[in-house]
Amino acid sequence: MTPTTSTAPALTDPAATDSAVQPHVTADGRQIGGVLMDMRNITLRFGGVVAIKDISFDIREGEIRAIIGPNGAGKSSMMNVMSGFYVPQEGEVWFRGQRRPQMKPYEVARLGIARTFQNIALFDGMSVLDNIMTGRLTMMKSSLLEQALWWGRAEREETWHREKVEKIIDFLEIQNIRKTPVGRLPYGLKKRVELARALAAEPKLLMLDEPMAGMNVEEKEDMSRFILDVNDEFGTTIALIEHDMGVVMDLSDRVVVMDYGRKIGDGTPDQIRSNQQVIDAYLGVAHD
Amino acid sequence: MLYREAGDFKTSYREDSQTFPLRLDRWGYYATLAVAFLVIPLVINDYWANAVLVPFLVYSIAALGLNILTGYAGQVSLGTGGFMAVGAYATYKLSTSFPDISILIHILLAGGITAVVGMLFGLPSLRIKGFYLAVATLAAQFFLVWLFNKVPWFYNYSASGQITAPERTVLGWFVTGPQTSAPAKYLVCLVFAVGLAWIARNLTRGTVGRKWMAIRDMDIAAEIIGVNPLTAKLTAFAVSSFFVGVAGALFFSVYLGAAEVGEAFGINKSFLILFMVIIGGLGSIFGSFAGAAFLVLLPVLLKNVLVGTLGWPTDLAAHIELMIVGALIVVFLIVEPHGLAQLWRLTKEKLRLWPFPH
Amino acid sequence: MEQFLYAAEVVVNGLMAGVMYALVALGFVLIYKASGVFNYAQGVMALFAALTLVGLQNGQVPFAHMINATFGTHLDTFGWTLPAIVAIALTALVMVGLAIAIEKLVLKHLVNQVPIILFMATIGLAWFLEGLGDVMWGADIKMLDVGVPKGASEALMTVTEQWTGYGFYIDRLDIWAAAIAAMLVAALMVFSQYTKQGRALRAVADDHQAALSVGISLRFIWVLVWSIAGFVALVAGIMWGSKSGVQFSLSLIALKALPVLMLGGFTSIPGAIVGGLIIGVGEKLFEFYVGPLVGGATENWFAYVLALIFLVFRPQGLFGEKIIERV
Amino acid sequence: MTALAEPQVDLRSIPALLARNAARMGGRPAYREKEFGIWQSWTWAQTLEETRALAIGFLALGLNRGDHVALIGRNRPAHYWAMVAAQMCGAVPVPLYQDAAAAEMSYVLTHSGARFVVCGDQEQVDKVIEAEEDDHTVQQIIYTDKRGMRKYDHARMNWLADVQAEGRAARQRYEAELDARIAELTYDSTCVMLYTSGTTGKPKGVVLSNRNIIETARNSSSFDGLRADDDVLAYLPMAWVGDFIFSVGQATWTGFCVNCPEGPHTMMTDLREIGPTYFFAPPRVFEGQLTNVMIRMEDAGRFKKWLFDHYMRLARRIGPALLDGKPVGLVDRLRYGLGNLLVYGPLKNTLGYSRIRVGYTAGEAIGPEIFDFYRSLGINLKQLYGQTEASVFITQQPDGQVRSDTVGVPSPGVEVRIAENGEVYYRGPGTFVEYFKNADSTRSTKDDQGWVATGDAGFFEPGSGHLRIIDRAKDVGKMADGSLFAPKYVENKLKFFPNILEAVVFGAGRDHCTAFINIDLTAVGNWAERNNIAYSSYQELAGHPQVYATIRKHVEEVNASVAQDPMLSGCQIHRFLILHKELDADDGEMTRTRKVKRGVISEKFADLIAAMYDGRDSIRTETEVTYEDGRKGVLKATVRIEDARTFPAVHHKMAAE
Repeated sequence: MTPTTSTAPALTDPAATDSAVQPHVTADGRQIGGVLMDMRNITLRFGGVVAIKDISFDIREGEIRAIIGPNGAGKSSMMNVMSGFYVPQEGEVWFRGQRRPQMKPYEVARLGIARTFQNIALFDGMSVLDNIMTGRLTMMKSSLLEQALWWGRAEREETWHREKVEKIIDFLEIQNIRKTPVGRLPYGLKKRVELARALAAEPKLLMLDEPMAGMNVEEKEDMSRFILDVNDEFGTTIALIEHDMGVVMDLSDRVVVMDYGRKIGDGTPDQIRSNQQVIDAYLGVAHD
Repeated sequence: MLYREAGDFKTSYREDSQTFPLRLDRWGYYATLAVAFLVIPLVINDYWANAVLVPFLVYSIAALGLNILTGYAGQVSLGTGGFMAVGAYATYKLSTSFPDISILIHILLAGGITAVVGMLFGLPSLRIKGFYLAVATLAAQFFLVWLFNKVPWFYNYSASGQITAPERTVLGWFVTGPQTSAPAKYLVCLVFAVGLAWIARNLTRGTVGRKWMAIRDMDIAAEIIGVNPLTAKLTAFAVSSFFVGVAGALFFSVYLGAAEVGEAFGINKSFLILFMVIIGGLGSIFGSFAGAAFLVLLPVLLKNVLVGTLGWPTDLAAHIELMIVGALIVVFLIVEPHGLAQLWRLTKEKLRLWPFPH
Repeated sequence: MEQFLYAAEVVVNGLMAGVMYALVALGFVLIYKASGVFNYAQGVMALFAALTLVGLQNGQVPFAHMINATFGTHLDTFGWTLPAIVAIALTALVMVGLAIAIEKLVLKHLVNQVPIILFMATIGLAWFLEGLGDVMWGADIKMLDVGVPKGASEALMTVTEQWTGYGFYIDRLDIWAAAIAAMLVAALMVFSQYTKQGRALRAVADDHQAALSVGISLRFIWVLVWSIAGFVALVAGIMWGSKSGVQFSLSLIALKALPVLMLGGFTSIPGAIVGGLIIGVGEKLFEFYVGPLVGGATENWFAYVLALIFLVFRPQGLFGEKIIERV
Repeated sequence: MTALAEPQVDLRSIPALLARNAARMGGRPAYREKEFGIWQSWTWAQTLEETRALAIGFLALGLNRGDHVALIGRNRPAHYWAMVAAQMCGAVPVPLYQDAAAAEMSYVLTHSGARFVVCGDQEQVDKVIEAEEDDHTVQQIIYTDKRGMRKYDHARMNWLADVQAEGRAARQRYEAELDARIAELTYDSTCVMLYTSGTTGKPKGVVLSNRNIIETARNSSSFDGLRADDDVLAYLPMAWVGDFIFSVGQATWTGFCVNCPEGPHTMMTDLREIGPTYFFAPPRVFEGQLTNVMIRMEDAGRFKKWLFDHYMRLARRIGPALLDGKPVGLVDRLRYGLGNLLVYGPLKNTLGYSRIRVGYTAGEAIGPEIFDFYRSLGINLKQLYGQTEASVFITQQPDGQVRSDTVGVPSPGVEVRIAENGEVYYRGPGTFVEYFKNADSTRSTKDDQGWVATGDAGFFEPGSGHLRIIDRAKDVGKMADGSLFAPKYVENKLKFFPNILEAVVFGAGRDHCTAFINIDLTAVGNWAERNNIAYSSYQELAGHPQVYATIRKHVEEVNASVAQDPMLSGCQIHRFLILHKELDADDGEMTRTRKVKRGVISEKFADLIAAMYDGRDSIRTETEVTYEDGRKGVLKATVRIEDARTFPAVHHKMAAE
């Protein structure tokens, strides 16, 4: 699987320049590029309820960006805005230097944004392999007729994408469950398959919604390793939501902290650790 | 027990993703085809053709169509009968208007026309789901039946309001009309059944198939990973209707020869085909055939027992049949919601593990 | 003026028919709310009830047809007849028995199956009951008379005559039906509002898990609603039966009730009623105005197409809860 | 094929053979590897191209004549190519054991002075870097699996695929050079150097010439009629001489296909998919599978069980006879045929043995009933006797003369003689050239007529003329009363019982024999489960009285059978104990090939041995153990010692059981 090419952000985009972090190379030699996605003054309401209140932050090429906050802080809503599933009442979403108009979720996917879901959203009726193959649907070009006769592009395409997918299967070490129906898999593996499906799309931006929710320590370690490897091997930009602070701090380059729909902190893990508001927020919620 | 998989390994993705990965299955498949094409035509007689084989093949095609829509794309339809009617009347109009063009082409065209109609009635599926959709498809059922009933143009203003298949030949053999021989009927249907089954397999194994199943299993997730629900669902309706249309065309022109829309393509036809799909197994091509076979053979069997052996009046037998079929549906749903196909899968697994239990 | 009056008459008759639809639709709604089952068999239950009622009234020998066929006997009736009220009571009991049987034999084994599977099961059930009814009581068309008055109501005719100069023709049966249906609805409302079972029923409808956790027996609820639905079916059966004879077509009113539900929303009792009325009036008017132009019999599909078009714009129906999709 | 069987003058080296295969049967599959879900395949032509590309890459990296190229990794086509590529460059491939401890590895790297190392993956690379920290002999590290290698300093590191790419790019520049070097290779230039795990002392580098490998490959291939359409599964350590002979020697000679599994954990499924026609496995693999079969059949329904037992009985009766082509009644043949349909066929299929034409086991004695089980299924399983210094083959069993208690007749071209002290000597085309940088031990092992001492004691069975190995020559000692003491012989008899994993017998210079026993945790554990006996550890299970009872029964059976053999009847076991820990290579108690190191054990457990002879019936002891993660710990235990019944020596010679 080829590393996703990091295209430079359009210079027309002011946010690219006045942002907190400039393009740089991290300690372990990863390229952090310009702004990939920029959320500007997002506000989202459900009827009267305000889920997100005027939040702005950006995500840079090649970084691991975490959005954390206690349960009900509006993290998932934010992710749904980013993936175009919810349309904010106010604010703009800039992606790769252009303002993203309101689009259907499947159009957003074609922009190169893939995601996993907090409560697993795999296709239970299909095998692991087929599930991951669905990740590449947007790239399949063969016509209905060609498919009907399984001729020409249809077959070539199938093989070509299978090769790509097998690389991912190998990468995530799920070879032995390749043909198993996902319905039969244990929770931890399902999460991994979902990650594989998202990876298969070779996304510019990979969004992970609570990738470690409900995992035991061992599974969490595996998942963290995979997330780092993905970012490292493919240079994929990753945005992830977690409410468990510990894991995130080791993983991410920069962290946004949300609470009650507001942004209460934004910066490197160290900055966040020393941020009084954040500490309060986390002490505030006993159950976390 | 019968399987010998050692040494049956795959060196390319093509081999790995073929329809019958196991050598034995492959042989079984070819053997079946050989018998179907080479042996049966020689031994078939009118009774077997009309009572068993031809209806079996035609219903298989219809079941395939509905299975694509319901089993693969997860869109329940109760309009199958109506769509079959479209196929039937389309062939009738075409073959009577353009007598010199081969009936086979007419049948295919009929399928195409049905596909268009199907897409039309599929449009609501974008807004409405589940039962709402199921019930909505009833609209198609009733409207279409009513249409073919009330608009004389469709039945060429014939007094009886019936449509009668004109006599047509293929390669000099009669395939429609009273002079058609049993082998001819059988072979025409067989060719269509096998061809369409092959197409169904190709579609369901590939891109569009995955889109359908994604929509079926979790439509929201499907949309977020880039599946356009509109095209996915409409293709499902189109393809499904095409199959059903062809089935309707054959049902009328080859099997019945003459048809009155009300009783040939009524709501019960829709249910019958739905039952075939359920008993056979949702989302399985083999299941479509199995289900069709089951529900074609059962009445024949019952008739022979109740009427033939017990000598009961046919209407009583018919009612008993209703009860039995109804009961069977319930039993099946309770015992094995995934139908005959699933049972077949399980036995196969057992055979592969033999002599070990697991 | 004339034209308008005709129309008015049509509307009134439509309303009457609508009430009937609503009656059947009620059965659906009850079961759907309480057990999430879309009971396609509702219509056949009405047919079955009507057949049983007639059978009991005329003292028919059940399964006579079959017995005769097997043993060459010539059984027909016991020779006695039952007063309507007794027959109705017995039939009601039969329907309760049926409800219990269905719960025991079918629903119990299908708990937490996906809705569509349950739906299919009820279709199977429908076929079974239809067959059973025919085998038990014979398939011939029967007259049903439990003393509900029939024929045009002169009173109304004269009254309207005096007021508008045109006598409305309205069948008294329809009026009765409307009245009874109205009462039934009221009764159901009261039942679900003020009785313990009724509240339990609503609780289940709102949230199965919660209901279970507070110790409401789901199975009891099922038997309950299916019995009620059976009773509703009986009433509907009586009405339609006395109107147009007891025959297979009676089971088709179930199909007629479906668009009503789509219109009203599967989960709303008032919805069912309003939907019923709309459909009733709508199809009568459509037939009245458009029917002649297209060869008539538009009732066969008008309801569906109406509902279909309506749904495209309001997928959850008139009174159904709004669907909010989450990820 | 016959054309290939004849020796060719110009076929003086493996590279030459490879070239010939590419020319003669370029289209045939040469290597397969299960990767990315399918069996990736390479024809001989492709193999040649890949190998040459790699070789040129090596040249580009500055590989010189006579250099050593160490190789650490699982069986992969690329690794076999690397070895041949090294030869092409006039260098010497040195495959090492993957699981070798860092100390072992650094010794070997230094001793061989390897300048190039080919590693399987990151893990191996780390190992190498650690191993050669002190003295930097290694100048190039080449890795096959790219995963996780991005962060490493690539000053002296390359991805194998890149090396090949480089090679393809540099064709113009180096092709001539490469061909020149290949041409230089003679029948006597070194083909490979293999380090013997060494039962005692430091590993020794056995130098094998092209002559050794090719002659042996040719003889053994014709002995078993191996063909180009055979399939072999390459899963045994590449450092082991057997793997080199099978997967390189015989493969390039006959041109059959070498199949590499996806990894150790998928070995069994891959075996089943490929269904090799030519198969080698050490006894413990067959043992493991048999145990596995029995365990799985435990859960089978009554009917299946009956069917299985019934037909296995039949098979044991006539299966071997059928295999050896002995006359069998028609009825029995039919019944066997039916059994084949119902049981044997499916069973072989699930094990992956459906297609086996020739199967070998060696390295340890194999239990008769295990051996017969496979034979009776119709699998042509045979035994051979060999060692690294002989390029494997010393003796082997011809078809039709197969028995569990002999190792067959001398391999073609090999002479075998028994010295008066009973030690087995051999001489033949496969006899090794020398031990690398170790003239003394070369001299001490191989005399100037080329006779090599095997270090094993044995005798030719009168009549059949088959060789029977009784024990290591140096272990064959005298007891106090001067009678013959052959511990291995007894230990093997003990180990034939599924419950017993390892056994160590003592008695040299004593007046009677005693034994340490290691129980087989799978077998005994399974038994414990079925009789719901709870246990938390090996130690606890080992100490269980019922276990002791079973083991005693086994020991006494062995005594009974030993008593049959007048020469060895003195070796009956009077007292035994079940060890409180499993003997383990990590604790230096066994070799990597699971041969017990007597010396180490007898000093490590001196207290226990003493106890067995001073009549105590239990002893408290402490043992140092090494855990998987390398930490050391101390194991405390009280070990019980029990007596076993012995039998009077029988004085008429019985046919071997």
